[in-house]
Amino acid sequence: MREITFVEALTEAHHEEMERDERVIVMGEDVELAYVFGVTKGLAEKFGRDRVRDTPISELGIVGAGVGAAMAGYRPIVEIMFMDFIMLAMDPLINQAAKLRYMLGGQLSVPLVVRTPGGGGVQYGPTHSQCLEAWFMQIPGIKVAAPSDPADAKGLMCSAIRDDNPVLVVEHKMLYKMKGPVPEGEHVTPFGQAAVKREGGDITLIGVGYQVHNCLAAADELGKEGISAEVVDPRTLAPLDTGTLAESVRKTNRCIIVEEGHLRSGVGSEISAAVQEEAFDYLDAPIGRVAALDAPIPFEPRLEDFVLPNTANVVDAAKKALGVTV
Amino acid sequence: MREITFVEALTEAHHEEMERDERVIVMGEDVELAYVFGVTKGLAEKFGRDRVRDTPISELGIVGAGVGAAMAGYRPIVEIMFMDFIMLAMDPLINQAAKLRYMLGGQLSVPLVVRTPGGGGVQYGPTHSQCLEAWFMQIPGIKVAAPSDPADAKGLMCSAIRDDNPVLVVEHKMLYKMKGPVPEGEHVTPFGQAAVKREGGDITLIGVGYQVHNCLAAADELGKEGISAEVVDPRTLAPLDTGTLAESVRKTNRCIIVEEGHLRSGVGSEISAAVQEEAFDYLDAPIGRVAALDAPIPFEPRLEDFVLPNTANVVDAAKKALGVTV
Amino acid sequence: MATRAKKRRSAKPKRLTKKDLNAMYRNMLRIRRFEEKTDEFFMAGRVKGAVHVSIGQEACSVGVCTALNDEDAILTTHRGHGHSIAKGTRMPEMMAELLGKSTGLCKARGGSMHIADISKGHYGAHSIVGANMPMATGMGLAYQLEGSGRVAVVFFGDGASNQGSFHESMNLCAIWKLPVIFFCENNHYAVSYHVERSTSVKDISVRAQGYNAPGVTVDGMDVVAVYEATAEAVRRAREGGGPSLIEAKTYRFFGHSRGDPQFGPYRTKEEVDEWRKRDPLTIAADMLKLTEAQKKAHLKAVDKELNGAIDFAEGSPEATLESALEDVYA
Amino acid sequence: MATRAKKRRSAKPKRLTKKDLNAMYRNMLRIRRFEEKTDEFFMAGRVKGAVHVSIGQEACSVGVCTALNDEDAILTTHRGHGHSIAKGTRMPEMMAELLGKSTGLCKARGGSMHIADISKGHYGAHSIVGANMPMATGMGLAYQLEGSGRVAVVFFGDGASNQGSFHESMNLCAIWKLPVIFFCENNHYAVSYHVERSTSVKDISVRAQGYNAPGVTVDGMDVVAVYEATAEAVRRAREGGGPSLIEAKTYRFFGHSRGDPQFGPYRTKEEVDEWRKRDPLTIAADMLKLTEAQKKAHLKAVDKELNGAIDFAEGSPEATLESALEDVYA
Ligand SMILES: Cc1ncc(C[n+]2csc(CCOP(=O)(O)OP(=O)(O)O)c2C)c(N)n1
Ligand SMILES: Cc1ncc(C[n+]2csc(CCOP(=O)(O)OP(=O)(O)O)c2C)c(N)n1
Ligand SMILES: [Mg+2]
Ligand SMILES: [Mg+2]
Repeated sequence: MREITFVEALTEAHHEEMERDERVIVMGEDVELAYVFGVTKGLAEKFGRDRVRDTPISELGIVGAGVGAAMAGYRPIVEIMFMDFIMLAMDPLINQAAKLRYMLGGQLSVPLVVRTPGGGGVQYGPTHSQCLEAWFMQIPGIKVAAPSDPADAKGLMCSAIRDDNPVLVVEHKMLYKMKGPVPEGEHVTPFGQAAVKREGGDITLIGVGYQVHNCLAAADELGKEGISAEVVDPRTLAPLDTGTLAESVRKTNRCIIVEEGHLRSGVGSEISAAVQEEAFDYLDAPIGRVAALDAPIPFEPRLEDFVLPNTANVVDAAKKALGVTV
Repeated sequence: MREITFVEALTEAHHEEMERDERVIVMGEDVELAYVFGVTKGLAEKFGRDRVRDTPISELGIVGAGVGAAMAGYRPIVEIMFMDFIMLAMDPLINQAAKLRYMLGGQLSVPLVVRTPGGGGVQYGPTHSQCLEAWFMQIPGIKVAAPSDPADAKGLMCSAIRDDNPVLVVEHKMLYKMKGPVPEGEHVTPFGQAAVKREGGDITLIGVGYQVHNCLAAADELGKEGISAEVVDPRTLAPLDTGTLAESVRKTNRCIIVEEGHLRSGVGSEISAAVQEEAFDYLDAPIGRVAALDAPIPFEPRLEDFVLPNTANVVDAAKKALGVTV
Repeated sequence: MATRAKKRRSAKPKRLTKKDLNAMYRNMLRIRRFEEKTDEFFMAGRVKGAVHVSIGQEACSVGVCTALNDEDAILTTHRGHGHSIAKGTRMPEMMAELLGKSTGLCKARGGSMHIADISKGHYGAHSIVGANMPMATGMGLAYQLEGSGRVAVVFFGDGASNQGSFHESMNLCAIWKLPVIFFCENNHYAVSYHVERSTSVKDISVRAQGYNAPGVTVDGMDVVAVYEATAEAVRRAREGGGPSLIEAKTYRFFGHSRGDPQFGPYRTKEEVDEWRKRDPLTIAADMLKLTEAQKKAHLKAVDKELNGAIDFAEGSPEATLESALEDVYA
Repeated sequence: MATRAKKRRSAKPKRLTKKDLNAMYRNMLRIRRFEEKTDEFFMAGRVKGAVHVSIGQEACSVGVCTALNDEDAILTTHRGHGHSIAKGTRMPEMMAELLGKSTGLCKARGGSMHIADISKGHYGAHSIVGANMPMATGMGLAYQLEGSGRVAVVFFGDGASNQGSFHESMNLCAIWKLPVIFFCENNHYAVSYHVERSTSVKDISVRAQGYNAPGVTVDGMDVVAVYEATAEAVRRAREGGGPSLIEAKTYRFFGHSRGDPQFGPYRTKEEVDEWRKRDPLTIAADMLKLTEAQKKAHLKAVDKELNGAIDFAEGSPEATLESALEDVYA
């Protein structure tokens, strides 16, 4: 299969869906030139500046306008340049987009996609490196996708655009340049289906977004010591496919969850709570969590690396769960 | 001991702390007349409209101004009329207040208190009834208090005001008129210390804020059937006293967590994950969670009651954990 | 839905006839009576939750909506009953919502603060102060893209004009020349906080200058003045001229919401009485030179409709508990 | 800290002497050289993260800060090196921060976008566009309460002027008459987006009218013009007259940040060249009629200071890993 990057996969999803449905429009800061991470490249030339438009720096206004355009029958995709800036747009996303359908008695729906790069690794520091997925998981009415490779990036983005509900797509910055196989032609990945990215029998490593790769690397390491780790990627966090996650744990009897957000009240908290409910009798060790350390993400590379989770952290947590002395 | 209401306890905390430290100031919509829930009653008359001031409807601006005033050495208390509106002020709270000390190399601190009523029960509907505590728990640099009775309301509020860090105090609307004993004179409750609100040996019920009362009522019900439930109140969610929570579970071997936020990625997710880590070998049943059902909070009283957790839900969850047929 | 396909229709505001004015009087009375009833039901504990009546401000609702077509959109606020009725929202289903019935416009989930009737171009009351302005911007964007000539009107208060969303929305509408009308009902208070203390300018309409858009202040008690200003803004919007800001000076005769008396802690009886002299219904009745008999006939017709709506609402079944979990996702 | 205890000092702006102007030239050169070095280090991979240089905009930094006292506060943006240096921020510790050393002003946590030196009244670069305006409002409130006569200046860009925080902050400062100066560096672009497309008014200073505050537009390449406008706003602020909005038309000679060329996709070489003719350093040198020798002397002194700062930074130890977990809480 051809290999393309994560960014190219996302761009392709935009092109195809915009061709498929002329109600799909794109808004965001510097999206015409796709100036920051390149996802919207070529769209303005192809579809015109009516459908692909630069916006002022007004996160609240543009997400709110996305809600309004969706209420009027369009399918807007709003880019938030860094996930951290979504804090300015929580009201339209959570108080409006996620609730309007319900609150207005089902009279309309809000097919809005907000996509945004999250996470660290590029030395952008405390206000440009956060992973806030867990916030959105708690809110009924909005879906959350966190693809970890180019194929899922394309497939989940296409699903998101076709969904009649508000969807948040979180793209980890460190994934953008990663290459991987993506099927040609229409490729739509359904929401709510976790993927086993690698099979194994001794322990389940659940990775969120970019951290899937730390899990895979850890599985390699563990394999060298004769430990067979299964790596599972939930792919969407809301809906969350606890069934597949628990099934893996019922097989391996051990589980480590790896995310890049902060530990307390993170994505891992929910997965841990849900998995122990569904697989309690099968657990041979406490479910472990690996996450960013309890500090904002500093900009200096060594410090940043130290605060963010790494492969060794995952290996250590896995060994602890297996009772192997580290 | 004298009994006063939750609101009176909060008001008293304000009076005492404003007398104690003239850098304490209060800002918010309609705080001069304490027009909505009454917490700031009498403050403007006593301390003047310089220190207690009404603000325009500008949640972002006033929380941001609170951050600035704190940077300049004051100790502002900003009231957000309903917790739901805090979505407009996430940026100053999370990107600024919680990070500034760290991000500027410890050069200053941000002794800001934001207090806000959360939760349902007053038929205000989807955008005036939310419990969003879990969001704030994930962020290093901000503390979260959720008092459940008048004594803790006063004690935690005094602690919050004296704290050199940003603190969010969440006051459940249904608690405001509740009466309870509050010691006379200075009464400061330290953060990070859970309270056992009732002792028991068969199961631990952990309640968040107002839900402590559902836990107490459930304990009464269970008691009638010979089941002895221990009720524990974390009181602050960040820092979270997992030690005391786990200690109780190590004694009772069973645990139910009750909160009013939504289940997925709620406060209960974190408590469940943390407790199973610390008390894994002592658990005789999966940790159960009781929370709002998976929908926004509707305004109509019957529907609202249905979506919010109630005592019967807690009793049922406890019985399930105990293997008692419901 | 071709992008900017159709040519924008230029709509010349129609001159009001006596018949029009009569209809406008009738609509204001419909609002007045509906809200008096709502308040009565609220006091009796039959309407729950947060209820804000707009009594005193009816000329704004009716003046604006008279200048709109059925396909035009409105977005309103926590104080939105008047706008709803003026836009044609079905009264029985609206009353059913207030009484929390299954037949309510929002299926008993949204209540007074979220009345909407999409079939009538009413895109909802929105209870987060200021949140409706970005939404209106997005609707205006959609209307511009579809080239339909439709306009979106967003109602908001003096208090709301200090939200950042006002600024961001006005700027977006101005740079993109979107067909959006910002209609500010300056009733002089945001809960207990007087506009002179909350707002740094005397006339909120002045703020339009910061966006290179027209801004006018009109007498919000005069339904014709409101109509005329709106009709002009609608014409401009349909012609691609972009947004307008209209400020109507008005007054709410009742308290802000539950428990708030008509006068008391933050305003005087004299002030209320003074404004009541300029009751928009009286002003319109005077213009029309309505006789007592004519007024009675209006009242009778309105009450008949209202009683029908109440009967419908009262006769409707309660919402089922399971319905509280529906429509979360499409 | 008595509330409004002290009488506000009325500060008459001083007239600039030749010595002052010479110092201003020197300060602009300090910024220029510091940023050239920063850019060089960035290109060499020695300075990490997001770096935005303000080369071309030095007259804004220096013109404003010359009008301030040591106790006055500034809050700046992602493009804040110039403001920092002009306000007196210690250069060695600033360079150490950029190089990620333990002696850095932010202990290697904040980097270029969060330089602060509270000891010099520099309350931080703030990387969330628009976030510094509400903070400045709060600082102004504190200064008013303590009656100290201090002022807070907040720098922001043309892009930032479209954030809701601008509106809320201007209104708050205006109703409370807070000693805050809103200084907008209109360098015509927000990343790749031209101000004429992003902003609905030609002169951003016009927006002051929406708050009943004075607004002026000045030549941002002329350090004296910037100084004079600021000095007037400072006077007004100290006297209790409230906020001012100053817009300085300026230009960044370099790209927006990493990877962005000086010209290319969104602006032409001709445009850059045109603006470079109005280099603020040249304009100031011309005013001062500096000889080549004098310029060289300035440069030599500045480079000596700069090299000292670099030596300090390079000689400083790296931050320890444990330090990454400190100062999260006070
Ligand atoms: C964001 C937000 N802040 C505060 C409130 C609480 N609140 C509801 S109505 C109101 C006053 C609104 O004043 P104005 O905009 O003048 O409208 P009016 O009530 O006078 O019609 C306030 C503060 C809210 N609903 N939303
Ligand atoms: C809230 C927010 N949105 C977007 C960004 C990304 N961003 C950083 S600088 C910038 C452009 C700012 O333009 P302007 O205010 O004119 O300042 P300039 O860069 O021209 O100095 C943008 C969009 C950000 N940092 N914060
Ligand atoms: Mg009002
Ligand atoms: Mg700019």
